[in-house]
Amino acid sequence: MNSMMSIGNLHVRFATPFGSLEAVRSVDLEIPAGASVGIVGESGSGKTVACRAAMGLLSGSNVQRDGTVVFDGKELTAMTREEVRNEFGTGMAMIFQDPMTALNPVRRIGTQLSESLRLRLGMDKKAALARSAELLSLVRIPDPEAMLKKFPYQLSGGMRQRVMIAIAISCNPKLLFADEPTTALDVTVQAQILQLLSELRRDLKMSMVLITHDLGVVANHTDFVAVMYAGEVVEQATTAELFANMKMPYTQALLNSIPNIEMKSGERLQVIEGRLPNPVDRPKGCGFVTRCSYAQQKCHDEHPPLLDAGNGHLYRCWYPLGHTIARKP
Amino acid sequence: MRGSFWVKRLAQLLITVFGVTFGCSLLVQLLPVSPAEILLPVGSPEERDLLTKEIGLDRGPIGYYAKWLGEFVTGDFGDIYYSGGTEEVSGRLATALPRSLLLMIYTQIVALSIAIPLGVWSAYRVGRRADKVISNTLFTMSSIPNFAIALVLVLIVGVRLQWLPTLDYQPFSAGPWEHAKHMIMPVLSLSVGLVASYTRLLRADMIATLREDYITMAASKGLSDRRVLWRHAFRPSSVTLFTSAALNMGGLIGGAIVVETIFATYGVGFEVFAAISGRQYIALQSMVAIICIFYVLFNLTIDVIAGYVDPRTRDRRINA
Amino acid sequence: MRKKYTIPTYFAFGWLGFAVFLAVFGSFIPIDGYQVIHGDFIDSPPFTSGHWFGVDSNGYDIFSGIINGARLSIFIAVVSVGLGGFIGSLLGVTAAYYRGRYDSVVNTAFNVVLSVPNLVLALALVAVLATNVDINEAVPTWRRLITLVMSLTIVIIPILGRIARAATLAWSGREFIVAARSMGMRDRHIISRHIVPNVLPALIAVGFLAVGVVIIAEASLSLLGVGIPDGASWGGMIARGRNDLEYNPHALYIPIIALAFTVISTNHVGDVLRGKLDRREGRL
Amino acid sequence: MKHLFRGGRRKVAAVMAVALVASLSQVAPSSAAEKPKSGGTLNVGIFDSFPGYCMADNLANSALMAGRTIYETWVEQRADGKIVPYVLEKVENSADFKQWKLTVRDGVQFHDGTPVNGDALVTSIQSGRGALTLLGRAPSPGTAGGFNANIVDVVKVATNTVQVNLYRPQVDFLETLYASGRNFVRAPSQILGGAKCSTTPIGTGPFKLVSTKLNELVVAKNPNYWREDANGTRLPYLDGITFTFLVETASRVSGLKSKSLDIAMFTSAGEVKQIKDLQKNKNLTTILSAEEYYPSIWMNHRIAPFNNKNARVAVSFAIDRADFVKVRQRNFVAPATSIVGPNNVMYNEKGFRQYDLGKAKEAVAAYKAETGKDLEFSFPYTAGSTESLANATQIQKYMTAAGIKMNLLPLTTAEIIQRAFPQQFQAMALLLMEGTGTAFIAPFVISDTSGGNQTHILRRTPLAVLYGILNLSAFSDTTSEELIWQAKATANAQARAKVYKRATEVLQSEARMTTISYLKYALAYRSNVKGVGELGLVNGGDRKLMTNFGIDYTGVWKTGK
Repeated sequence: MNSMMSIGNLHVRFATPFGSLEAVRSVDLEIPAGASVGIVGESGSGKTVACRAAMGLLSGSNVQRDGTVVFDGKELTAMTREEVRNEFGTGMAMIFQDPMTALNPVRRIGTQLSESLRLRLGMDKKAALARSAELLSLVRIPDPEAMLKKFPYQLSGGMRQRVMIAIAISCNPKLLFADEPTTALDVTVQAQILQLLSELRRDLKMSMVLITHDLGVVANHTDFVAVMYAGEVVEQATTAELFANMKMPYTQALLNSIPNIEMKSGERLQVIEGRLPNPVDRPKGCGFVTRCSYAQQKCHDEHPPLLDAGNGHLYRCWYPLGHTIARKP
Repeated sequence: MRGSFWVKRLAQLLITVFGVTFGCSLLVQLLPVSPAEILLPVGSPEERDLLTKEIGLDRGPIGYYAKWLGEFVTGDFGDIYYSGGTEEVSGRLATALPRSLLLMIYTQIVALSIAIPLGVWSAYRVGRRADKVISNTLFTMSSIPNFAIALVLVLIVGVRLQWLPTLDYQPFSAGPWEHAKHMIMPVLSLSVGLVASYTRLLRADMIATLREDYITMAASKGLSDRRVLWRHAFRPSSVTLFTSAALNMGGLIGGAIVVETIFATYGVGFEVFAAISGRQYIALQSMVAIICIFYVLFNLTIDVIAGYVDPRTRDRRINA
Repeated sequence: MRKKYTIPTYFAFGWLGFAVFLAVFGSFIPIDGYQVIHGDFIDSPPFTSGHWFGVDSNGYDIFSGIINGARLSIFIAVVSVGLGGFIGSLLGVTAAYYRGRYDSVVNTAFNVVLSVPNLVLALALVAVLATNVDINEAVPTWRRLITLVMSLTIVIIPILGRIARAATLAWSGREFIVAARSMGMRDRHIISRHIVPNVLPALIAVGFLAVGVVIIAEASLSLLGVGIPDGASWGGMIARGRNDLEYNPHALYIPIIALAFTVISTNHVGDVLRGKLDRREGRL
Repeated sequence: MKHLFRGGRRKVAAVMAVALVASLSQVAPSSAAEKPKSGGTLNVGIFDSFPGYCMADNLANSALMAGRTIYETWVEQRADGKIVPYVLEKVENSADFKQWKLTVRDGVQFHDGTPVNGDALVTSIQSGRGALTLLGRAPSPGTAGGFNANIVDVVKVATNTVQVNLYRPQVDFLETLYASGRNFVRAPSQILGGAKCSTTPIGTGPFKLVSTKLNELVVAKNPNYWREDANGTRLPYLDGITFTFLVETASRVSGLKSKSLDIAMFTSAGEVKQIKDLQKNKNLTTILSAEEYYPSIWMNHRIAPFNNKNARVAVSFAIDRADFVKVRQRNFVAPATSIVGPNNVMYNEKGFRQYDLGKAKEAVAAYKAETGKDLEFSFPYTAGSTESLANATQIQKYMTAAGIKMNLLPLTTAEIIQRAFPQQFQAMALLLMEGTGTAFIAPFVISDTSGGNQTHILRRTPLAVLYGILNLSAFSDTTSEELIWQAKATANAQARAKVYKRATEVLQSEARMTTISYLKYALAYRSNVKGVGELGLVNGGDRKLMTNFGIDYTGVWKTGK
């Protein structure tokens, strides 16, 4: 299986008035061609930042990115902004969490959709609009011609997300990042969107990275899973292996916290008791230690390395699930 | 729905005009000395009584205002009182208003066309050296009063370099270049302060916009930074800027007194100042009313433009 | 989590502190009053011994003017922006919160004041308010000062009021406000606990910007003869120095530098404070 | 030549000689060889605005210069100070100087084509004394009413001849008719024009009105002007002039330097620095007026504290005039040695209190002893004017040194003027007195300019206040007043001067007012402006080159396009 994207030792640091903040620490990730990889973690675990950093979408004077990202045989981290930009749309594309904020409120759907067609694929205006309508019907939007003339605020959340998917796939990308594509949507719509994404991935032969906090979503729609916590990958395996042989207490905690159906869209999940560690002033031991019911003294003192449990199953824990030492009640 | 919004907005603006003019007419009533005494310092009591009747001051605040308003809407803006006769305010405004309007429009165009690129650029480079240099330069500029800038311009461009005339106004009919030559320096001195405030407004809104997902989204489509900035980020960030520009209109029409004096571009600002210092309160009332009407008209225009620039505001209005 | 301040921030705080110190204790500094005419030093350039910043063409010592001018300039700016900001945001926040007829009255009032140019408004107010019946009794400086501050306050009220109103409108539609209302919380509580903290950052940013604007407006007013005539203010000094540009440029640029430092410092401090107050900016 | 005017104190006897030398040296600058060229327009920057052109609208200084391109005066003043007929053909007077027969020059017409004749002269004089009874609102004579109050009546005796009857004999009646260049030959059509009197000036001058505003006067050549030059060319040479009110000194200076202005006028009151700078500029010619302008400190006798002589004496002694001139005027003008300057016929140093701090303190003590109060007064100055504030502060410094409390009163110019003539201030500084004669001195020191005429036409009208309104110190001093009337009746010039000087001495010893320094005016023009001061008066003799109302534009021309 050849690699679509390979991320090596990725670090992302933000300079803030409070000091340097390391949002992503030494992340290694392999995205095989044609596969669907899930990245799971709480809000603030660094999954979105890691993906945006991998794509090269983070900019600003306060961002520092280290490590290597190889996409489709090309080393993105060694390329100029211009060269990376040429990979966007046709190579990589992204779907954002909140379709409310990710569509430009002042531009018509047609303009936003046809823009990349015209600029990236060199279509003329008419052809681009015709193709836009096709794309809209591809994502199952009824009456696509009328939709082209609308503004985002005139659409429902599900419709917006479909529009965004249409934009993302418009230039036939090889790799699609879907950053919590369903979090902001109603539960009923969530399933439809995920179904649509899976079908599109199959039909268009894309690789996909599905970022989510919902292990349930991962189980149904991905081939590989990486669990992130406090900027690090803490567990990584094929989806089947992970659910069969869970190693991390954190992953288990995630699994136990199923999103509440009554929860309002956009609201942050506080799925596990306690808080993420302060990213500026990290504890020297395991980041999960204050919230882990299995924590030992060693967890406080030493940072666990990434260990291999076989079958490509990696985890970062001194006392993984199934370990035999005595646990606290 | 939309229609009712405009009706409501128009009514609101009309009320503004009434409020301002009524306030002015109250001011005339509140004066410690009778206006007739001020307007006719060497007149006899009979003459003053006659004048009081003529102006309508004997009718009480409401009656006076009604009379003034009735005359105002028929184009009679009242008189400026001399010791020997009167002069119609409308005549004064006929020369002063075009000057002020042109001065204001040019100033806005210059200020916006400098501030927009600067604001967009410094938001794009936020926190970097370019941004810091731009911000601090602008703050320094904004702390120099426009009359000081005017005098420095006069000294350098007019006296030392002899590039431009330092005085007088020429209408457009005297030739475009002739007109422009006399407008460049007044317009520049009025623009500098505005550039600073506009850039700052735009920069702040742009920074907020650039944090939005749809900007990252646009970038992820492989668009160039330039295109992302101008096509995607600028428009949604510009509503505050244009609203603020509209708010400045009145100030530029009537408040450019000192710059008008330095360059002898005597416009409405000077007329208003002359009316105040010459105690021509009737004339003042009409002049302020005119400024207010233009202010209201420009604000209405900006409302229309804002609706076009940011369709969300249309929606918001309907909900409001 | 203590915030680390940068050198410019220290400079800005330092300068403002210095200016405020001058404003409060300037009159106790043992130097000649700003109104003393130094006949033998007319037109002296800066760094003349005894006159660090030089002397203008009327014989006024510029150093003394800067020290004493701080008082009036800072006082006028702080009071009119503070008072105008307070009244304006009070009106703006409550208008946007309660809506209805009260809101349209407040909004119309804002529009009425905004449509009259600041200078014209201040000129007219001073013309009416700062006159005395007995002509030989000078209108006391405090009354002129109050009139001036009042005029500038009236100018500031709608500017900050509109911002407060717009921000409140945006926030009062948010779920947590609606939720708080639906839980039967008192209006006063909702305003003070939920709305004000969110509206404040924008207000502070504009308020600090307004400080510079007010100082300059005061300069224009004293140029037109309605400032504090016998008082020293930086604006007044700039206005007085205007005819000296060709002969004694220092009479113009030294007060401008003092003013520029203050404006840059207030803006910088405004940014820092906004950053501290606006927790949302802490997020990435 | 300008140094001639700069000197300090001069002996009385030298005054006439100085004036004579001055007048000779002013004639014929070097450009006399060039032949005047017609055409071209000038831009002139001035420092006064145009309040209007009716009788009560007093055009001040530089605005007067502009107004005098439209208006001429019945008589003109020669460089030596003598008043000679101008629009008048000839003047005859009775032996007792109470009847004056004025004959109008034939063939002169107003800009609107109406002829200048006896009727026009009657209307002009009557309007100036407030004697016109008109339908509706009669044009007020304004302060001119006070100047002309000695006139009893005016009758036309022939088409072009008018007889003026005076109440008191007045040798210098022509000076009154001249009123320091302010008594214009106004067309009856303007005077009787009702609502347009203030805004439509119609005169006989070399230029006529194109447009006017508060800040601007545009005039164009009057093609029917009555004068021509020595070669028979129709005057004036210029096609038009634009006068612009530029209140900022810097605007006028930079306007000249940037060639936006051809001519600009300045005053030594606050613009010395700029005048000195312009004098050094090689591209400009700067001419100065004589120091014939005498700003006074008026002390109101009607109210405390200056109803007490000690108070007035204290103030007069307390002012360090030499220091004031050094600090405030860079020694550009002379410190005062009398209430009027050395060029004036009334000049007399006797009784004038020079700076003496000891005596000032004594007078303050005497005031305190008499009234039981500390000496304290308010003093208005123009708010927003640095110069005005600095002047007032400087005076305040001298007062404080003498133990007098002087409160500064910041007011707008309009307020000051409005309150000055009803004599509401305790004390104030105002430039009123000027010239070499007494027409522009006497009305300000006399309590009744009608000379006690109980049957005067204004006596029963509200305008009767005009008799005394000009006397800002609001005093009634029968001794000096009678001396002045007596001098006005004295035919012999030397004897007359003696009486005048005695009047001055009385005024000074009573400390009715005091003077700090004299004043002069400057005018700078660019090298393309020619003919300044070259054209003489119509019957020979020259004008003063430069006055408070600038220069005469009839003979001015412009080189180049």
